[in-house]
Amino acid sequence: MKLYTIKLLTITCEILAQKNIIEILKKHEITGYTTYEVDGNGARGLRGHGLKTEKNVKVEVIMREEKLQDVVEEISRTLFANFAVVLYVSDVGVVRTEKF
Amino acid sequence: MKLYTIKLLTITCEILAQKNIIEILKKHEITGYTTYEVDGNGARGLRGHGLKTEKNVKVEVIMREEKLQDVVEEISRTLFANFAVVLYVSDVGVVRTEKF
Amino acid sequence: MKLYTIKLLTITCEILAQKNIIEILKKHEITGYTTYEVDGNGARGLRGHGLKTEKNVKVEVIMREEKLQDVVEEISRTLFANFAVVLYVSDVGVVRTEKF
Amino acid sequence: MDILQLIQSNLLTPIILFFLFGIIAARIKSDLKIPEAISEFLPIYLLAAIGLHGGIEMRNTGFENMLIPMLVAIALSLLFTLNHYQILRRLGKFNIFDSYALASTYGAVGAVTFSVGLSFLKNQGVTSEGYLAAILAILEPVAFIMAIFLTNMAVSKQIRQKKQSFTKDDTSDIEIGIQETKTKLSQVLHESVTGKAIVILLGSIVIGYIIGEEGFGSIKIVFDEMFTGAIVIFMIEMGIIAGQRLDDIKKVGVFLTAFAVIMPTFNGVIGVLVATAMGLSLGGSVMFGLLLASASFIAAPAVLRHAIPQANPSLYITSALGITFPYNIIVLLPIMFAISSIVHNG
Amino acid sequence: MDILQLIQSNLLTPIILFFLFGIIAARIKSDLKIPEAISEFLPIYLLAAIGLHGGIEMRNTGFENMLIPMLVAIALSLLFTLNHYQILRRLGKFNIFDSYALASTYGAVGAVTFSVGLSFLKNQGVTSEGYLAAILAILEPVAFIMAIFLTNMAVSKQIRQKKQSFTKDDTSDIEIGIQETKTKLSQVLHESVTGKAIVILLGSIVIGYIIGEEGFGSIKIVFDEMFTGAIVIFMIEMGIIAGQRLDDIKKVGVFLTAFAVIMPTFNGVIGVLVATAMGLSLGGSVMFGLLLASASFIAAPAVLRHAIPQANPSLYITSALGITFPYNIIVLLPIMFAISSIVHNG
Amino acid sequence: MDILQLIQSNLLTPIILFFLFGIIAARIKSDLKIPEAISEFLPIYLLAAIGLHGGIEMRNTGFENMLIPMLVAIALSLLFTLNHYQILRRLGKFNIFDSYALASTYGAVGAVTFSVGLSFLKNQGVTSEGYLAAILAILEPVAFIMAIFLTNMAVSKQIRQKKQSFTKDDTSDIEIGIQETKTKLSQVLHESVTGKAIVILLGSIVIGYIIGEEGFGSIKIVFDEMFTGAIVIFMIEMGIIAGQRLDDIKKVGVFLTAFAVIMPTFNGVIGVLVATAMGLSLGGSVMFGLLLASASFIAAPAVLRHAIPQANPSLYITSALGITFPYNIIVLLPIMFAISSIVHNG
Ligand SMILES: Nc1ncnc2c1ncn2[C@@H]1O[C@H](COP(=O)(O)O)[C@@H](O)[C@H]1O
Ligand SMILES: Nc1ncnc2c1ncn2[C@@H]1O[C@H](COP(=O)(O)O)[C@@H](O)[C@H]1O
Ligand SMILES: Nc1ncnc2c1ncn2[C@@H]1O[C@H](COP(=O)(O)O)[C@@H](O)[C@H]1O
Ligand code: NA
Ligand code: NA
Ligand code: NA
Repeated sequence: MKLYTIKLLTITCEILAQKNIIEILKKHEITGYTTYEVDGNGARGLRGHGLKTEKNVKVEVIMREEKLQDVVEEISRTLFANFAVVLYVSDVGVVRTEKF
Repeated sequence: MKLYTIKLLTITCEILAQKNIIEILKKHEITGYTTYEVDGNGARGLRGHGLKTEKNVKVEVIMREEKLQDVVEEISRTLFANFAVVLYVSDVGVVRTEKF
Repeated sequence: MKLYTIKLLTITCEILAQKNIIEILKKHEITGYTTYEVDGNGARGLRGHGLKTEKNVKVEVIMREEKLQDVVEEISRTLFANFAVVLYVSDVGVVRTEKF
Repeated sequence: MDILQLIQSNLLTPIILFFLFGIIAARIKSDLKIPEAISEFLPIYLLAAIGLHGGIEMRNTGFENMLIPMLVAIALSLLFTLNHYQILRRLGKFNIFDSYALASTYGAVGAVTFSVGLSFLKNQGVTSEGYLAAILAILEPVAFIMAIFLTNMAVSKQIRQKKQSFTKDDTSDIEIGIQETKTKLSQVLHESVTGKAIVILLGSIVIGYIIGEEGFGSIKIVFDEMFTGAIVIFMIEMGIIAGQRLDDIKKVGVFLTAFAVIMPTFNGVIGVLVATAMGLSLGGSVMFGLLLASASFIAAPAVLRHAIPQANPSLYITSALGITFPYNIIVLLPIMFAISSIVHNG
Repeated sequence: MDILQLIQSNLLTPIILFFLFGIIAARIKSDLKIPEAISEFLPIYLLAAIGLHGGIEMRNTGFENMLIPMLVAIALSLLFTLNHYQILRRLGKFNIFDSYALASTYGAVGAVTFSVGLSFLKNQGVTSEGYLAAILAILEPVAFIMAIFLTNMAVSKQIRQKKQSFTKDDTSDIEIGIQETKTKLSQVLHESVTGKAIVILLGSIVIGYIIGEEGFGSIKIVFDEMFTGAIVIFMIEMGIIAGQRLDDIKKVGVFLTAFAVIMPTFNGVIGVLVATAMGLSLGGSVMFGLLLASASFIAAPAVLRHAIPQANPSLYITSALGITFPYNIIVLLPIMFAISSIVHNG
Repeated sequence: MDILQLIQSNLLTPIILFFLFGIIAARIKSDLKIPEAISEFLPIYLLAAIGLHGGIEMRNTGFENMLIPMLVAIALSLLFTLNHYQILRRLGKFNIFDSYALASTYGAVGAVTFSVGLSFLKNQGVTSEGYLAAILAILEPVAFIMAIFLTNMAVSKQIRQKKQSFTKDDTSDIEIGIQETKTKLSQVLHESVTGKAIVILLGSIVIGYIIGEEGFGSIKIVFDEMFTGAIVIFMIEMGIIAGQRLDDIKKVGVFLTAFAVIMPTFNGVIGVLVATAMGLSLGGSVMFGLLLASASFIAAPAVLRHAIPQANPSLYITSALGITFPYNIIVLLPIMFAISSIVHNG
């Protein structure tokens, strides 16, 4: 069972920025992603306590390298200034590349 | 503190397939894993809304390369057709290889 | 958009050890991390059922390689014996290294 | 007895109105939702309340007369499931897996529908036999078990036919296949019977029977007086989920949409008449009809996804939750009540 | 009419005491917290209860007399929002984004504050006009929409000015920028109006109106009698969150702290007087004043974070939740009650 | 006074029956479970209700007579903890860490057990002294603090002995070790005292005392009338957790199993007699005995896991929750009630 290398983009951000992220993905015709709520600490302080709007969310996207650059660039440009966001990219192996 | 390279298998699937995944792991004598509920979007549409049975779950397994092939093969063969599943493999470094 | 390689340390442990982990991070002047509750199975048996104190938590820390050794060493030394802990390290690419 | 008026008076209850409200909230894409922990807890609470109430009633009235209605309910449920299968497979041209899955979804019962029925009767000032809660518990797995058994039979047969045509030495493989199928059946059986709905329902019936009216006193406020309010909250979430599914109804097709309305009507009316013939009360006959009319949408996916993984879950969830459930509680329930009133007073 | 005595009698209610308790629990760094699912559910429940109650009252008393108070409330809310903006921008030297965000946070209304107000009146044995719940729902988005509209106007103006100074061929880019801004406005509008608070509140008002006192009977225990107990539980969590924010008050600065106390007092007292002049009852005038005095801290971040992302959320959340909310329910509410009592009996 | 009959009448209450039901549900591997948010919220609610009730009672009856029972309770708790340690270390051959952890688990108190006791008395139509809720709060940390202090003493001694035998220049290391131990003690102290159970309990007592019977009126339905129903729901989850632990009892061993039954009986009976001697009422003596008999299973892991991380948590959780808790509420509670009845009427 051969594994094909592909990119995994992981974005941790404040929950209210989730919508913006999903929209950016949609704009780049990416419809596969996984999300879950997390707590965290960072430059914008402790998150995950108090109001629901102060939670964080993680968005994980398995995607081809081609689109990665543009997506990362757009997230950086539109969200880094005003929202609590951290993103990172890693290499993963998948069975069915046609899915992504 | 030396780190030893080992494989991390991550499976994102509909929550009702979790049982099947765990059984496959057990069959291959793998008893260590971590699970958590997630939401998601993919070929089978938006998941995580509505009934509990429509949630997704992520299963993460740190394991030796030897078993990886068989586990991935069995999951692909038995679950890919009927269930919403996405899986990927990555390299991680651990301290205690004897645990896995 | 250039990506810089950096380390991602992931710790899965019993929820009552989270405090100890965060303290170790703080001691090494690391204030950025992400946490979320997970279930799991391992040498110390099934976790995540029953009392809240029997849940697991995952702590993820993006950090520079320099500090990694010391943090991993301290966690191993102080927690491996008495707590249910699994940790692993992976390589990820980030846009803003100055954040970590 | 004016059915339209009854439908209207049924429509204007908090339960139905909050259900419709939930649908609207979903349609206008509001972010309103009942937190998962609450909407997971409410069915457990509702079933506990139903069970306790049923158990107490059974203690008051005895359950001597329960045996026949229960056997009849089981027989009808099996019969209807087979009937559904034939209709879906022959007329609907569904594949064998979808046919069995849908057949049993409609042969099984819906606990939420049952709750709404009890509230409806309460509102009309009518009582029903307590043992119907026990029949609810026992009917839950019946249709599933038969459907799964028949699916497995069909699959085994296919495998055996292949075996005869090939007569290669992969016999052992096939044996294992059949073996696996059998293991699965017993597993599914265990899962169905230990499913939370049945367990909490049967447990509460037994506890209700033991404690009786007197022991119930200290928990009556939680398990009786708050019942309708709790359903109302649950109905908001049910409405939201149903509303989100409305788009999928197109995918379900005209045939299944018609099936999801006509079949419950047929099953329900027969249920009311048979129950009346067996001597059940006006309210009991309505609830008996409702048991047979209702489709399962909480238990169904949990059981069928493992038992018949080849079936498309969005077919049975969408039709049961998106079409049959609203139809049953808004339209069919008052119709059955009218019929039961006529045959009981006639 | 002794205000201090009233403040004291208001302080010693379970609602205020549990709120203070929550603050203390947070300050001593206790791990006490109300699980998220519960604290997410409680506002939905409270709004449903308020809405049902309001709808039933409106059915009883008619809503002919509602139009004028509602228009006056909208006008005051808009006026106050503009006034806040001027004060914050001119005197407070806040940037344009923070000024609009804060202005609308204080121009909008707080549903939790409203709940506490209703309980306060109940405790004093005073009633209020049912249609105030409807005004609550309608006021929710008004201030936001105006602030967002004005912010967008300001941003467009800036962009257009840049365009004139450059007159490069990046015109299309700017057009797209303005286009985007407009889309965003309609999006934010949709989001505000379909926000869960408004949806559940309006839905419950309509349902309350339809079912009336009679239909309410079966759910009265859950949606009426449990109301104060539910607020008490919610107040623990509100206290904890407010307590966690106390440290941030320093960051908020002296100006905003003063603003967060003086502005609501001003708005609230005017509200009471205007309402009295329009003929509202003693209790109704208090609630009208409270609507105008209250600041939004649940809806505000959800709306403003998308609409004015440049604004610093910790400014508007901290001041609304950490300063204005406690001040309103502990100090201002009894003051407004005293004023309303005087002007109604004088 | 027939103990067996009392046990039986205690067994057939909803609380005990739903607890047994939960055990059965876990044993047959049902997927039934109360959502986490609910089962986290219920203890907070129960403690708030207990505290409010206790505070109101204290206001009615004064707490002059509270001092002696409280001091006696503390003294007995410390004495019992030391006694447990000797038994576990000497007879049970447990290591020093497990011995102290277990000793304090059984020296501490169980809030859930206390809740069940209050419901049991209510059922028997018997009242108890309100200040017992305050003793519950104060006893919570006492046994832990002593056990942690003694464990640290023991560890320091070991380190010092090593130091004397080596007399190398790693003295500073050892100093740091002792320093660390001391910091830890004050940390654990803070954690215990700000633990959610104590905080909500003490807070509610104070609030109950302030608001009195009159202020309680508006929240009585939630914090009093729903109390038993809420315990019933919580008992389902407690039963499930206890049931899941039954397998672990084998690992716990015969000695600890016997300890988990005999020790509470001994402590509890002494408690009843001492309380009677101090002049507490029939019901108050039962509750006093129950305080001493009960073992902590919610607070214990949270505190001990940090304070004595070397101890094996499955020992103290399993014995306290899987053995002692069921034994206490099913068997010992009625026994103590019978004894208290005899000594109070004799
Ligand atoms: N070094 C880090 N490692 C892992 N997660 C981080 C790190 N820094 C920040 N985060 C996550 O990203 C969120 C936003 O970060 P920030 O914008 O720095 O406040 C935080 O709340 C954390 O959940
Ligand atoms: N490209 C992707 N990146 C991350 N997660 C994905 C991706 N595609 C699918 N998933 C996850 O896998 C689940 C099942 O995928 P699917 O079978 O495509 O519906 C989805 O609900 C997502 O949670
Ligand atoms: N092989 C593994 N892969 C992924 N997670 C694991 C693995 N082994 C253990 N874990 C996680 O680490 C926790 C503690 O492990 P243990 O100390 O082995 O009980 C478990 O409850 C799991 O959540
Ligand atoms: Na049916
Ligand atoms: Na306002
Ligand atoms: Na004790």
